[in-house]
Amino acid sequence: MPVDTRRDVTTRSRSELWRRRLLPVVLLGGGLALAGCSGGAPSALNPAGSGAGRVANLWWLLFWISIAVFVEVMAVLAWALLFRRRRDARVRHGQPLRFVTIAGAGIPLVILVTVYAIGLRDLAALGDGPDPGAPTIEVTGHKWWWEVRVQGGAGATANELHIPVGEKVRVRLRTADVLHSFWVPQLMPKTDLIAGEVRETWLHADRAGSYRGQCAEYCGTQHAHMAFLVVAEPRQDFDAWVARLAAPAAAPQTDAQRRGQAAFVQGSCAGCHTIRGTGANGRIGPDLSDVGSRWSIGAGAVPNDGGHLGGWIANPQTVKPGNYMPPQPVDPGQLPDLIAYLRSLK
Amino acid sequence: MSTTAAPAPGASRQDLTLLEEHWGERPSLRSWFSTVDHKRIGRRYLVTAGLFFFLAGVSALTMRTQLARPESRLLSPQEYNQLFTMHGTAMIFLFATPMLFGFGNFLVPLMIGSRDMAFPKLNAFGYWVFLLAGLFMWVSLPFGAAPNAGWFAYVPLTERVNTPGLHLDVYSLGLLFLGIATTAASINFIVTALKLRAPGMSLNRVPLFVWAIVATAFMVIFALPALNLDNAMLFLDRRFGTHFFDPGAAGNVLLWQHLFWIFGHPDVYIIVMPALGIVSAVLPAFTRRGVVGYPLIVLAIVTIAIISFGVWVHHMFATGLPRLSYSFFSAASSIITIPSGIQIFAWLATMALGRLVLKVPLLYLIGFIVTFVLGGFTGAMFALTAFDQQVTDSYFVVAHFHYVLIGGAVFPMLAGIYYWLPKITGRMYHEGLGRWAFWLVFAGMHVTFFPMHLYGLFGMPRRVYTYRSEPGWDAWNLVSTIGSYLLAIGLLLVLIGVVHAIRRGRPAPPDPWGGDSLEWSTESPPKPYNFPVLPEVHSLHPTWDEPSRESMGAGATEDRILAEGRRTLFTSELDGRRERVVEMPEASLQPLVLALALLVFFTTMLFAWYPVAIAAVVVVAATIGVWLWPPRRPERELGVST
Amino acid sequence: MSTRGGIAAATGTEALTTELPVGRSTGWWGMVMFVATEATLFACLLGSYFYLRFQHGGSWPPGDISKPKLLVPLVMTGVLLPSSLPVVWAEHGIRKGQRWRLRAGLAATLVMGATFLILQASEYADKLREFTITTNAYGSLFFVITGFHGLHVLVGLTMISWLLAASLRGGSFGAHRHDRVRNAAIYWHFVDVVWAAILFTIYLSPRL
Amino acid sequence: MSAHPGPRARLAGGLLLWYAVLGGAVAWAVHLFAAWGVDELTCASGRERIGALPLQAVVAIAVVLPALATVGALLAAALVWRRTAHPPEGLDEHPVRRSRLLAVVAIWSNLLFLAIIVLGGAALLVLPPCLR
Repeated sequence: MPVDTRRDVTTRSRSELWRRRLLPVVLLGGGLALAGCSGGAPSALNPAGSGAGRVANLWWLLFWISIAVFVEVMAVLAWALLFRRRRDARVRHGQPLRFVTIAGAGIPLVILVTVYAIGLRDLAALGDGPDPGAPTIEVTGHKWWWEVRVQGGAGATANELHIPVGEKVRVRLRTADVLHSFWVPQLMPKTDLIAGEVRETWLHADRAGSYRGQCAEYCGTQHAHMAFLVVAEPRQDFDAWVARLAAPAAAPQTDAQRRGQAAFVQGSCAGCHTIRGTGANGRIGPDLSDVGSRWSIGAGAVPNDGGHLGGWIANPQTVKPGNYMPPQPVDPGQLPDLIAYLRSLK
Repeated sequence: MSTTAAPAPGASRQDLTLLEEHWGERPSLRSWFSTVDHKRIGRRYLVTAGLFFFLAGVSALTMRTQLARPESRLLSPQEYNQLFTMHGTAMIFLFATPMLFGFGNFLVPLMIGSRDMAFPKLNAFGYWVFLLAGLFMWVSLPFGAAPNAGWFAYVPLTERVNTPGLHLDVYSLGLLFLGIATTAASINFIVTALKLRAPGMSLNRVPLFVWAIVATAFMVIFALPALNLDNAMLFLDRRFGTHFFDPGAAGNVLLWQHLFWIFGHPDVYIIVMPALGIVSAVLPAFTRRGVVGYPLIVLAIVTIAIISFGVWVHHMFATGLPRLSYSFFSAASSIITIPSGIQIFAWLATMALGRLVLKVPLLYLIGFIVTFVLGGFTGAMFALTAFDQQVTDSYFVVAHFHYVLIGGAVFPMLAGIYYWLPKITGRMYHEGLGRWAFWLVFAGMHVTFFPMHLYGLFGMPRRVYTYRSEPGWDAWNLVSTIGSYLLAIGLLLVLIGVVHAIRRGRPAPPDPWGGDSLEWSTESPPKPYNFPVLPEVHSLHPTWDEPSRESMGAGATEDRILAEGRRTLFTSELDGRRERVVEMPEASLQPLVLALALLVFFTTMLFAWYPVAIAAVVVVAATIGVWLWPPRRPERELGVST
Repeated sequence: MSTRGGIAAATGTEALTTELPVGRSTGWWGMVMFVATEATLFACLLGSYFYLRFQHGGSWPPGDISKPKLLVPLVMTGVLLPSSLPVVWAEHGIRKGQRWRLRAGLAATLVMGATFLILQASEYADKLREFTITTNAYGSLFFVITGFHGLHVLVGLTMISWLLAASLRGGSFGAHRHDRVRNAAIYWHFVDVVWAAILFTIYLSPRL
Repeated sequence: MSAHPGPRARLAGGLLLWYAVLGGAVAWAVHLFAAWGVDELTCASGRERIGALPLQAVVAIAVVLPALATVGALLAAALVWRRTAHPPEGLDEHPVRRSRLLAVVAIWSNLLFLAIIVLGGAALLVLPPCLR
């Protein structure tokens, strides 16, 4: 699975493994073992940046408060069930209003005011974005993929964005069609993409790695397959990525790749897709200049390898039904060339 | 005190014959279509809402089957998206509210000691509209034209350019059509509770269920217009090219969300509130005491109804509005937990201080408390903007609102079904079958929805027709699916239990539980006129107090018997003082005709046959004109001066 | 009654436990609740107008649409607002059993309401030369808000005509039986008051 | 105290009762719509001033005035509570008990609405008005 191959396994901390072992215990105790059993999932409880980290801490506070109150409620209920279970037709009176007001209103008020204050602090912290000079990445939501550009850069990529580790990066969000929502659970809570507006959020990762993100606002037929990847890497790798985005695509090296390029540029592909530095400059589908290096095809629909790529080109509708790429009338003889060329674009 | 025997009716045999003559309906096809009896209409609401629940439940099971494994191909995305939209829309609009209105219809006149609703014909009309609007929406599914953009139908996805076809026209017209029924029923509930309470039932003696229904009805009155306007604008945008939601022409997409949630959040409480009323109504019979803290529960009902109008933006915490403006809604969303907490602890105190009689209805109430409290915790978490932004639109939300809506509404409904089944059908249910059903429903509910908290936190978004295999998603999804089958079997057992009770159940006595409210002083099932003698209420628990019970026995004053004609008594709004005797309307086909004319209107609007639609409007106007046409009276009786 | 005594009386137990409201019929409550839900609908509609206006920023009305002219709408207001008076007069008349007052009052209101609609048609003819419902959101708002209100006037007029027809028949209304008159009157007053809010929103507020 | 209030005093008393019951709710609703609407829509236009006033001050007014109105309703509710505790002899108990119920509801609900307004207002101290 591409995500896993690119995830830095050593970053999985000892505490995470410890939590993993704790799982049965916590399951028995509270029934809620959260961080432990998420494993490699893009879990909000396995945060890798300051935004999600803050929210994860807030969650654990809320979680333990909930456990405490739940125990209180269950204790009263159990007491009633154990000691008050007699069939007795006598109707009783008496109004223990003090109990109801203290347990039902007083204690909750104290708790709610406290967590409201903490929540307010976190809300303010999440609004504390990057400095004006920080890198800015422009993300545009399409049905059903993400267009990614670096502010001021010429080129675009899709469904993948890179950030330097340890720095806050501004992300500017627009949508080309309907509402989407930009969500990287391990890095930052959601921000919706609003038609007719520009929204901003920021990303910050404190350790290198690949973090899965996904559209969280229902956006039509293929909402399910609208994932993306945030790659947090050292600053020089990030700079190299920015430079690559501005540069023309890699030139074909082998004969097969050259034939594939010709087929791409002269065929129907170029009507919708751009490959920088070639005659293909369609603007409908994603820019494919670095398609060979991406983590998936179809915004997380299938892994990016030769077989899946061939299947996708032949008929994207079987892979991701309802997406806007029609089946391609590619000569079977040309398909391996096309695949070879596209795989070489890194 | 023992209350198993109904008091001997204070009306004479002659009076009873007269009452039967004026209120009874001879069984015939015509009477089936023309009835205005609130009990028959209430039963129909319950059955019809049950049918829609079944359809929406089957949709959910199909979806859960699709989601059992990653990358399953049982359903196409187009099919899945219609199913999840119809599931949500039907559960909210066609099941939850109508089901609870069904309870309200059957019970409110009985609980307040009246002979019918304030507007019996309007009541019948509301039912017919509900039935036809529900069918209007469900019929689109087999044609592949069902709504497919979620029950929230956010623009611009729902604009014609993004979703062509009839899907969203069915949605907007269907909800506008249904809105007529909901509004009519709400006005009816409010007026009934204000004017038709038995003498002596001042505001401090109104049963909590009636408080809850009235508060709900007020919420409908003030919340539903926002949804209606939203849908009207959506329809105009789609059909006639207006630009309300088009940012390219001075429109705005967030307007939809604001209006939708100005309706949508109160609607959550519109669903839960009457269910909480059921809890307060059922509890006394099985704890052998009145609910603790009556004024505090009234307080909770009133304040929840009001505050629920000021929390809507917490559904929009991720839309990127100014953070300060979020805080006002965050504050209200936090504080609204307090009245709910008061209610929970009032019920707990009732149980702790009572004597528990552990029968099926009480089991459901205990299941309700456990489940609803858990849903309440996650609800309070959503009040915090920062946390909400992380988990909104993930499966965590799906877990939360199923805890709240199944725990908070379905469990009390099930308690209510078992509790009032003897009153509604005149038959007792089978206790053992009921217990089996309860444990399956309870276990199924938690097995299905508890894991959703987990894979929501693990990053799984909601409303996806399939998902890539991720550790932490696959296994838990399978658990959810297994749970959903358990839940379905449990609910099937409930249905079997009801059918069994109706066909084979023991005949029910008037008051099998020793309940405290007035419906238990009528026969099971109640006579068409409900009470041979309208009661005079002396306390909050009239069936438990001697003077109130005696008021229905011998020596009743004539103004509470009212056997000469189809009549009932008006009392004053706050203190329940006698005001005057009024004539109630007879059975009529007008409600059905009116509802059918509206069906023609909405169907022809859907297919753009506008001339027919205009003709339907004329029929609607003419029917209303005839319906309300003043009966001719002698001039002297009218009081005309020349 | 001195002011101090008045305050003491008003804050005494008896005054504080006085039942308010009292003695209304079910029909009255039904109509009031119906009007309440309709009023909420108009509130949402006018709220949407302001929401779109301020979200739009920039000049309002947007595009090439000029600010609305006031002459015709003010005349319309002058016709519609006073049309409640004959209804009040008619209702008071029938309470005393004077059926001629009911008939005359209703007829007068009918004429005024119809005049309002005719003026609105001329206003529309004028506006349609400048913009339509599909021009932009402002056009949509203008025609939907005023059109929806016009529809209410039409419904109100239908109710008034229906009352008039019933009152002409005889045997319908009198001093002891005038619920329908009062309920229709409540509706008509509501239609009236809403117009004032629309006048402010659509015609006056862009000039503020 | 005068033995029997006149119709005007009764009307005033009844209105005072309803102010006690609903005052907090109405004040909070005004606060919410004013504070939210002004904040969202002013920020949408890219400004942080309304006329001569900074946005923050306008929002603060939309917090403080409704809060005061709620306190007033709370005091009125307390008055009704006290006046219904020991009704004078000879008065019908029925409406007194009903009013007492309303007084309890009013006291609590005004406290809740006050809490909401204060908590919402507290955010003004932490968050700049147009931070998104």
